[in-house]
Amino acid sequence: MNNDIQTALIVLVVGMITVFVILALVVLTGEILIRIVNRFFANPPSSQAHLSSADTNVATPLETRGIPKQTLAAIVSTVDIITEGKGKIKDIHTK
Amino acid sequence: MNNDIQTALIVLVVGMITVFVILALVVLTGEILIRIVNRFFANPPSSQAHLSSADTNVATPLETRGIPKQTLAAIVSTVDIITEGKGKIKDIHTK
Amino acid sequence: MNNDIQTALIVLVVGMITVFVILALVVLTGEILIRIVNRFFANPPSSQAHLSSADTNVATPLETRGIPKQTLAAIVSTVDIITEGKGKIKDIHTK
Amino acid sequence: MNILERLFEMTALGELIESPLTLVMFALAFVLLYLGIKKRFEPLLLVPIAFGLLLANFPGGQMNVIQATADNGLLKMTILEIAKEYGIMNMLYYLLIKTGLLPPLIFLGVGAMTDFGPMLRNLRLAFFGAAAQIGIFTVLISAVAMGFTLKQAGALGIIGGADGPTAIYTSIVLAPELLGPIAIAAYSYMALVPVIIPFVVRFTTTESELKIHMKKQEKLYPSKTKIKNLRTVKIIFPIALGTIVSLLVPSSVPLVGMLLFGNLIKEIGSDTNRLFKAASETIMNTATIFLGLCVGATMTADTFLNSQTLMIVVGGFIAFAVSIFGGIMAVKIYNIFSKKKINPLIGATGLSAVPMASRVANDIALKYDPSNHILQYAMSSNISGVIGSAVAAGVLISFLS
Amino acid sequence: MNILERLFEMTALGELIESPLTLVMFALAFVLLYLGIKKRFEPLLLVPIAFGLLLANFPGGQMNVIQATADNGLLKMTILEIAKEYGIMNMLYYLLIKTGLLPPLIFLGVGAMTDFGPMLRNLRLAFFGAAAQIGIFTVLISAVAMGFTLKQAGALGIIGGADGPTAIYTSIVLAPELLGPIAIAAYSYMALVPVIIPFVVRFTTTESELKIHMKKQEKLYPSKTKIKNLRTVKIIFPIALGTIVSLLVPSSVPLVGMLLFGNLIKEIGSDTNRLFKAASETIMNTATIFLGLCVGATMTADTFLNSQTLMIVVGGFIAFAVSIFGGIMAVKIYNIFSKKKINPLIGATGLSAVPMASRVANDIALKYDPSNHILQYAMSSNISGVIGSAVAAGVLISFLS
Amino acid sequence: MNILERLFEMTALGELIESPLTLVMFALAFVLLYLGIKKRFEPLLLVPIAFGLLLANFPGGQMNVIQATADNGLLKMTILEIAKEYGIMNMLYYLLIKTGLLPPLIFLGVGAMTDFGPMLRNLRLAFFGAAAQIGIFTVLISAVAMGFTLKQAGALGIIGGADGPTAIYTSIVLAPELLGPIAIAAYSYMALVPVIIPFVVRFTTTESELKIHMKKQEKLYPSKTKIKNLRTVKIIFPIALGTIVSLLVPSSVPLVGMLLFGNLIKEIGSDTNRLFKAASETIMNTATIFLGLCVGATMTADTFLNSQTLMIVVGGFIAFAVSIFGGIMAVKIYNIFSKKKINPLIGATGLSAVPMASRVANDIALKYDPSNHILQYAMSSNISGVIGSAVAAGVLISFLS
Ligand code: NA
Ligand code: NA
Ligand code: NA
Repeated sequence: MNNDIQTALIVLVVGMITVFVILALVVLTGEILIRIVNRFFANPPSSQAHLSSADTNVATPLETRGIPKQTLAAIVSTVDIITEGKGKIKDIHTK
Repeated sequence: MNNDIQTALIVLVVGMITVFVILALVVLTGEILIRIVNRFFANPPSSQAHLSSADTNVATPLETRGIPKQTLAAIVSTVDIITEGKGKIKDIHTK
Repeated sequence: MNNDIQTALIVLVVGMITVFVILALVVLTGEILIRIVNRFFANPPSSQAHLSSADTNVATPLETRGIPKQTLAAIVSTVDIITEGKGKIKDIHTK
Repeated sequence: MNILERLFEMTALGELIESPLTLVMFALAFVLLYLGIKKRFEPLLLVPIAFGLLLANFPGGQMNVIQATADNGLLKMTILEIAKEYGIMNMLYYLLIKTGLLPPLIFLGVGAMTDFGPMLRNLRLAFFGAAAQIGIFTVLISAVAMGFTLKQAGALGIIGGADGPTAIYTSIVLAPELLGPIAIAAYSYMALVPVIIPFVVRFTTTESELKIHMKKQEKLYPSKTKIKNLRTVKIIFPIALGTIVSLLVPSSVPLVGMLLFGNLIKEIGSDTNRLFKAASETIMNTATIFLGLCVGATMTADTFLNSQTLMIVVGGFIAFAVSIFGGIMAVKIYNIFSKKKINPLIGATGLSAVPMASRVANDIALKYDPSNHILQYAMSSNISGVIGSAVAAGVLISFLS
Repeated sequence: MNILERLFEMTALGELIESPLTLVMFALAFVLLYLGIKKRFEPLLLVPIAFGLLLANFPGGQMNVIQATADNGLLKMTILEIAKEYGIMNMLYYLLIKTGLLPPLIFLGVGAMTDFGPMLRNLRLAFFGAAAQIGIFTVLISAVAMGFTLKQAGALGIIGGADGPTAIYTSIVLAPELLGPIAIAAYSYMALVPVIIPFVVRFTTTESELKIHMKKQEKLYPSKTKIKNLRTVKIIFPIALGTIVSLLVPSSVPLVGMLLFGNLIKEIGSDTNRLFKAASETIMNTATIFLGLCVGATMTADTFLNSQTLMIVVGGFIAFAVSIFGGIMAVKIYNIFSKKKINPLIGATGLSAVPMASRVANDIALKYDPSNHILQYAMSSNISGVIGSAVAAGVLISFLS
Repeated sequence: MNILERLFEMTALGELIESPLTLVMFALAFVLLYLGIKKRFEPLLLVPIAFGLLLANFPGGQMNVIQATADNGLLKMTILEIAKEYGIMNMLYYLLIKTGLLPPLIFLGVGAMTDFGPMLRNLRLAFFGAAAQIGIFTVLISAVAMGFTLKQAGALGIIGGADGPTAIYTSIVLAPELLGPIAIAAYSYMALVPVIIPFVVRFTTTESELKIHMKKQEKLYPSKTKIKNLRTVKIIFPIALGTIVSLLVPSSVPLVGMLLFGNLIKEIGSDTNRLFKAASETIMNTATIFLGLCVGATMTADTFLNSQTLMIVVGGFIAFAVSIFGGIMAVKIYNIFSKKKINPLIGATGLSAVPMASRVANDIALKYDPSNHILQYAMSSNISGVIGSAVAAGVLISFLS
């Protein structure tokens, strides 16, 4: 097989992987971002009434253990999205 | 006579010829263009009613001999302008 | 004393002098300009009625000795500002 | 006579007699002007390209771009030397185009005019903007097989990204000698999206697929997260995405980074309104005019009228078609595994050509089911297709240059 | 004392004492500012020229343009080296002016602001824009006889074209060392058209000629073709004319081609509105500000205060007067052979200086016959005079550079 | 595996592992974005600086500015070579920033947006803009003592001028390697003026001083000359001042001259409206966007994370505080000798940071006496502080470069 065509094939594979990874990250980043903002920066009028199911996965006591609110939200949202809502966080320990 | 002045004289002659030729072409192009547009792209409301005398020089049957309309108009208008309205096209043959 | 620090000290002195001189000239130029404009280019409606005290220092006859009006005003205003209103011009001679 | 001879020499008539093919270039200019003005094919680019082409065809005006070669030393010349020797069009070309400056500046303006709202509201559909980049790489391989160099093949393939500035940027970096035909092909096919998408859709989808009703599916299987503070999300999003892209595909930063910066200064609002106006008006409009003229000026009979141009025209079309096909197939595969079905037209718009592709997809969907408004959904993959092809361009540049 | 010495060295007082003629340059700057601001002589150019002159006169600010010579190697330096060594004004001069870039960009803007409508409606009168270029070539010959080089003489003559950007472009190409006085003479005389035209008209025309009534003549001997679709004509006209000029006088394409492109993007309308705004606002305004400042910065006591400047001032006036004379004579000769008479004022406006010359001609006509409104007719030869002098500039450049 | 390796190489992950401090730069970018967007600290500059920083941190994108050294030959390269070799951000940096072009262009815009009216109405107060430059020179000496070179110390000191473009211009000329931290310090402290001025005022003034009532003093000891034709004064003032400055401090002409030219074309009014729009919109906005991005792009972990940056942050604060102190002291000294007292807050605003310093001073005055509106008075020394620091920059450049 021609050397150039082999390079072209590698570029095809690398290129499509990269595009898929980046757009997957676009989706993931967007989802995490929306959840964090929803939880901590929701606009006053519509904040507590419309909590999405994902957000209610987190028990409120978690928030009082000295872990910054934003970090917590990031962890929670990430787990939530990656496990497609099946994983739930029960507790987080800080050493 | 000084060589530079001779060059300057040549530039005078060439320059004025060029300027006259270009502005003559501006006039000619404009006239042809107006006639072509008048004949084939006239705005609907005022199209057939205000045919200028120049346009009526061309007999309508000419248009049906397989010569594209625009080409025809260009030829007709050119002859018309160059002969200052005295020449008339009676027929055009395509081989 | 370090050579660089000596240079820095010179720059301090020169710099502050320059800044003070330039801003003094800003004030001076502005004052002279305002007086010249007030005297010779005042807007019609409010011109003669609101002559400031500085302007009245100049006796009107001065203006008729062949010295251009603007030059005269510049001289008068400058003297006026520099002497803080104490100096008065009695006459100007042209050779 | 002496004067008449010199008069004749001053004109370009001699050159026209020597290379009568220049008339073909004039004809091409008139066709492009007709398409741009009368048919309204991307007039902002095609009109300047066509007029640049018109002005470029006679050397006496020094309005044609001379490609740099090892011999003519153009790459070593200063801007002033280029202007003195080759005229202002070459100056503009070597200052603004050959440096690769204008496409990122246009992306800055595009970003300032892009609203990521529809994409954020239907985020998961953005994923289909990835599959629709397959035409780029497929044509890359085919073009190499047809005898193009790797760099030229990459520049040709990027036409399948359906994004003008991306195609021009990639061409400048990889194969500047093909810039003219690639730019024309890219913008022409983008204008022809209302013809190409239905053509591909007809051969790859069934009526029942085209009737998949997005809103009803959404109600059956709700998945979207309601956005409670859109303004904050829209401000943080370009920052977050810019960080990720600059980390993972640095070679696409000149395009994607500028796009996201433009978007950020738009979303911040009145505090950065001066920057927004500079990006979306001053810089954008000026860049467009010079880009068009210079691209047009690269095309002369010698460089344009050859078999490569023809292959670019054909290859570009294939890249477009394969990209649309890829997007549709990705949806079909997704539908096999998911209960919640997606209309394959959402895949077809992954190509980009924003926002025309979305409008075309919406029209097709409405033809099959007048209640099936898919515009908002299509916009998601449509916008993500812009990012997708800019990332693909980054990969091509990173591997081939 | 050491500090006071260094303080004194920092100022330009030493230089002022060495070359007290600099005071004359200051006076010139004030006169130009007075003319521009108070007398409203072409303020868009004269104000920046005057302020540029004001800032340029002391070397410490590096705001004066240094002409490139064989010794100083300026033509070989990169933009960055020029900026580092000679300051930003030289950078702007060598990047924007010396390259010849700004005049074509200003012509782009002029084109976008020109309406060819009046010319198209009275097309045959456009021909008189040719005769009014005779001053250019007459002064060329005289200047050569007076000892100017051919190039300098050409740059001097072009003042007779009564068109600022054309004069500046020609000077840059043929005799950059004369740019300052030529630009000032060109813009000053353009502003003085309300004085110069009546002056020439008084000595060359009779009262009965000035009373020739254009509308009555038109009714007696109708010749005009009614335009039935002005928009289409206006769109095709710049394309057609651009093709002709690029074929016949390629060296005038940087000026005429840009003018026609600017006009085209205006006439197309909303589809190319972004390009129109870039051409007529962004590019035009920015180019004007930099052109003015840089032209002003070329003038220092050394380069300006000499007999050449005086000869340029005199020669420029003669060029203007002869051009007006030529236009008037062309009409008179036409009137000998034609039953349909033309008012000689139509010839006088062939000079260009759009639209002031037309207004002046109209005022004179109305003074002799209050019903004789000739503005629309005058505009035809007036606009064609712009094309005429740009073509003449192309011929000068082609033959002399 | 081969493909995964090449995939990894394409990303910047390897570089991140090698120099993990880059994460600190990311954090800095986020902090600056937070300050610019949320806290509204000079968003027009801090947002582009922060985004430029974000895009710059990985070499693959070629968006980071490479400082020219004797080895890399950057100063000898043409613009095209720089773009090809180092990417568009370096091209912009070496064309627009390193040449020193953008700060004067921004001053042109600042001038076009400055109204000298308040200063002309309270002219004598303008004198206090001089004393408030003392921080510049004090920190110059301290920095030299701390081990900075003279040039670096000058660039550091100019932060005390409280004027962004002046600080950037001086840094470019004297110490381009410190441009990033100096620009950030200058703009951050300008944004922090509402904190810094009260802080200094508290330690240096008494309540009775802060209660000095400007309008009552004016009535007791009237001194002002009523302006009878403000428009004429405003037009002649920039011309006169430009002449004086170009004669006495030529090295400050690129800044002050452009400021005054911008002001002149504003004051002339409709006749030069096109120039005004170019200066205050087109050029200003575009220059701001490129200045910000390029300044941000100069900062990478290597060049930024060191003790010098810390010293600049501390030194910049001291320069600010000493400048405010100097202005206050000058008023206090004046008050010893004069019957007519001046509120020391008028001295505090001599720093510049227009118009925020004046607003802060006004607020403090009103807190002590609700009838003591000092805004108009404060604006006089405030505006003159801009001229003062530009003149100081000229002195620094003239002596140290
Ligand atoms: Na795409
Ligand atoms: Na003319
Ligand atoms: Na200041």
